[in-house]
Amino acid sequence: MSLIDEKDQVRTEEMLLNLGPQHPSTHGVLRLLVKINGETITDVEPVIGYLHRGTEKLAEDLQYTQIIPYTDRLDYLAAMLNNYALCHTIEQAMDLEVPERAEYLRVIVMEMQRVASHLMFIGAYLLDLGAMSPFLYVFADREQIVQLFNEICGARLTYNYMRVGGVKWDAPPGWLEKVADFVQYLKQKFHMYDELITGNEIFLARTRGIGRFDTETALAYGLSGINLRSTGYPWDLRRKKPYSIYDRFDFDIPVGQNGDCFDRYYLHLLEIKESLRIVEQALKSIPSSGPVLGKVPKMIRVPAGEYYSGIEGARGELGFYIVSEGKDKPYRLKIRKPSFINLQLLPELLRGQSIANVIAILGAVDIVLGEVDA
Amino acid sequence: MDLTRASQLPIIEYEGLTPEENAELNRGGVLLNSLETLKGWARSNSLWPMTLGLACCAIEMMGAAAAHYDLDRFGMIFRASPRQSDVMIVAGTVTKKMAPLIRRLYDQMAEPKWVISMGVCATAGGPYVRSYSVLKGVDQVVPVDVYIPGCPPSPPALIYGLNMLQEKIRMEARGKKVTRA
Amino acid sequence: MWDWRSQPLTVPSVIAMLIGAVVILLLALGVVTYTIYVQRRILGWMQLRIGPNRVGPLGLFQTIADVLKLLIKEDVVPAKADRALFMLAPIIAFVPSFTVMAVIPFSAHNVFTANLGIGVLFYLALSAITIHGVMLAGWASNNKYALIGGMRSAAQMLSYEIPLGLSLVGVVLMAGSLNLNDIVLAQQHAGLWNVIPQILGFIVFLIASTAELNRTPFDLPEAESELVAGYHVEYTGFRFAFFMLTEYMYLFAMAGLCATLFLGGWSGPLLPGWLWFAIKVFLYIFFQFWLQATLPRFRVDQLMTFSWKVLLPLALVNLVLTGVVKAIW
Amino acid sequence: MSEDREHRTPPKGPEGKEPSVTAAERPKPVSKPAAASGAAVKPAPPKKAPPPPDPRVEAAKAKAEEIRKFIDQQLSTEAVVETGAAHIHPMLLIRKEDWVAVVELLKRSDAYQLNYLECMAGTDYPNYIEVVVYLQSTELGHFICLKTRTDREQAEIPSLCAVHPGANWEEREIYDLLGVTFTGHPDLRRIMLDDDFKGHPLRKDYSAWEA
Repeated sequence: MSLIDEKDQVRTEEMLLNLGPQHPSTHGVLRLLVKINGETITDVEPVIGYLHRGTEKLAEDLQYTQIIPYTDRLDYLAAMLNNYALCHTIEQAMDLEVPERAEYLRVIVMEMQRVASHLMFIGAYLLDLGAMSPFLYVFADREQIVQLFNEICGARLTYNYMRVGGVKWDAPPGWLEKVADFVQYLKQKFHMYDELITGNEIFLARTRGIGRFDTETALAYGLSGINLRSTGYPWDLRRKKPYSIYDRFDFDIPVGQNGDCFDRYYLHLLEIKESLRIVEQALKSIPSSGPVLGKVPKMIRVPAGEYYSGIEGARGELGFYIVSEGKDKPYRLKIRKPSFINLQLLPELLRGQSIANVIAILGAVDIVLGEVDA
Repeated sequence: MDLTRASQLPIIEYEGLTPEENAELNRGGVLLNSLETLKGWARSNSLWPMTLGLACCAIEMMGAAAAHYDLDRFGMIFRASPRQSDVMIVAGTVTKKMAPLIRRLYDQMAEPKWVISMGVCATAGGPYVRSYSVLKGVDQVVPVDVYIPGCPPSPPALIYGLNMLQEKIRMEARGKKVTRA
Repeated sequence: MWDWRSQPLTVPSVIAMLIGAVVILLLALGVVTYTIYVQRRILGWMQLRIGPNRVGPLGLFQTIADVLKLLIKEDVVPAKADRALFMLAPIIAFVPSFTVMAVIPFSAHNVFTANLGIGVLFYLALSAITIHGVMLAGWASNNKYALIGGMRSAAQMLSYEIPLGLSLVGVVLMAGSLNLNDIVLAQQHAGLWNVIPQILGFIVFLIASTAELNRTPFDLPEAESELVAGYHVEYTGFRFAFFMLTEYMYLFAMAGLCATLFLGGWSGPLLPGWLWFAIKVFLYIFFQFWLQATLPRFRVDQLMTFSWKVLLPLALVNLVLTGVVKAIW
Repeated sequence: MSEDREHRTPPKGPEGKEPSVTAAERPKPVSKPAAASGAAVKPAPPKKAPPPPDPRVEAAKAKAEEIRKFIDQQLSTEAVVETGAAHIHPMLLIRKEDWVAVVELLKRSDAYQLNYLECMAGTDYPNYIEVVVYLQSTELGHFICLKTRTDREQAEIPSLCAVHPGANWEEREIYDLLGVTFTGHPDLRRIMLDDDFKGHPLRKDYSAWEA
């Protein structure tokens, strides 16, 4: 619109637009106070905390195993990864060994979870941009993953599947074959997504070159995950600080070139492919039987001290910082929340953009409010 | 027309009327009754929920609306504007910071309006009941018609809850006070 | 050809006129009702869903329930809204949408409409009035989303009105008349629907009409993910239903216009005229739903650029070509 | 809880001047018990072994000492109060006054390039509030833990925002939940809770029922 190009000539009044907390495209209860001049944004202030549930405080009163269900509800799109992040930190602290089969099961469910989470991102992002069908398509596919998880742990969204030292349940008979079938199915579907969405001119016009930032900015703001990788910086903890058994698998770290919204979308798609590759390899080499829970003391007591370890979550580096006094409850538990940190860059990205770009940029940052607010 | 259980109710009692008056109405009130049935039918079959996804439950709410479960079968389409929606599905943890806004959204909705509390968080605080920042039940700020337990309730549970609400609407349209549908 | 103007203005003919108008009104309402139903079913089919199927057989009463519910819902006028304008706006938007039906020839014989000499102009002029209703709604709501939605709507409709009008001029040149009936007859006479000689104009018309109707990918005024519900964000109950009806009424009218101008209207072999007309209208409507299920949304500045830099030159080229061809013939 | 806390937090003066004497003889609670009770040696496969000091912890301590020397050279000998290991990562306790300077030095120095702030956390101990940052060098792979302490009553720590913009919201969160004022922070307001919320919930003496 002419207002954008000639804002110096057209005298307009600044307007304060309140986006959210209940707004269809804020992915939850995020509130954005947007100052607009015509259709140009002059300032943005994200207001968060509408879903602050005090998980960190609650955790101080809970035994370690009891905290695991609460991690499900942080990033509720990637509950398995959250489960793992906490168990991983505790295992590191206690120097526990995890049985082989459990590690493989963990990797399988984690990568499937990553696929589900990324699928959800793609659907929600396209919905933000006004395309309705992709959302329903990905939900149909995601539903299959959810059903598989339902079979292995009895829950659709909040799995509570991991335990310190292993996993709670072994895979039911035939489950691994079902996963293999699903991987094959999604591999074919993958091309459909790629062609339908990536080749769409309107989609390209709306995301190419929008919301760009470079590696320095990303590192300074502590961004992680796809937001960092979209700038061309191959920072993936699965490679950089290998945990679990990721060093056994062959997979690539796709990186972007421009650091724009399109790159961030496309990396989600590519990472789905890589995750499927990992699942495939894991399915090939998983031991056919064996314990799924290591030798873990009945009461889990983390030795006194402080521990931090992070994993590559679906949205970036998800870390847990635990201060222990050697008791069965943590003295302090702090979550390094990737969405929370990634969201900080948003005001910088939005300033000077037109209001129609808000949604495209916000959507591509890929936040989950449960995690932002914790 | 879809005349389910509500239309097969043997006796209809209008609130605030004597039994004689009720009997008289039942004898003579053919037109009135069918109008009210129609009203209940229209309202219950066109429940437009508001997109009020607060937390985890929102994902299952979307799941219920998405391809696999498809709430559109029941004529439910999500509206983003509270003015145009009939039922508010409070899906997720209600924090003290969010509660006034939920109340405001509720006030913005046009009558008749209903509220569904989806999940234990919205119902009673759920796992966060001991938290300093979580409201212990959304019914402290808005009147709730249907509570759906679960953490989170699966889409079938949500659909069941919505069907319960439909039934409640049909019954209430015929003057029957429903406390437990 | 039967014509109102050829009849003397007597009591029976006036009654016949009124009956005709009411019939058209009911027909249009019925079509709109089931357009919404068909939209939901088609979208459902395209999105691996089912769509409404519980209310009545196959969900056929779904829209009726929706409309009925909206009619008996509370009518909220926000306290800070401009009350008079707020209540006036849906009417301003709604009335022209019915009025334009007057000039669409549904059939050669059985369904009568005004045989207006300036049919095309009448349509364009009246449909432009709706913009005022939309803008007023946005303004009177005293809501920022509504205001932005209304302004976007006005800007968009104004920009696309021009390529739309220009794309029609080619057809008018071909037929040598602004009368929609004459245009159909001309196509019948030529034995060739305008879509072939006017293919460029047809493409411009398709795109511009999609934008005029505020449908995907041009559904910016009511972009849910940006503006919640656009200009009618504050409207409840039947006032909101008016806007919905307006929208679908224009969809029907535009489909009729498209069928008349480019697809030969009611003309066609074998089948009766009204059925041909219905098929063509449905094709256009289906095309719109197909777009809706397929495409994401344009950005507002891209939308304007597209209109002024692509569609307008194309429409002009089409106009010049038509003129040249016409002159040589 | 309290008696357990006693043994690892020696009585100490008010904030700011945590004398290095006490701090030095007080081993970082982390490392020792971790090695002792965890009962594990570095190489993962053989699990049950007598508990010699974990080589990873030893390496971390050596590294911390090395960084301390570097800081001593570049800045001042008083900046680092104490070194040790946070589990298997080098840990340095920094004097509050030198907090920003040290972080900045480590970010700019060619030898360490700790350019990535990975995690920032505040913890409420009985006698002080501790703020921890985990810094990562994305190029060189160093990963260290820096911490500083402040008094509970007048909790005040210089802000890291100027060095690491990503610390902005983390500091706001710590301010909100722990009540630590970050001096020099551009926009220090509550972030999670309402502006009229009373108290700081992550403090150990906070009770949801009183407020």
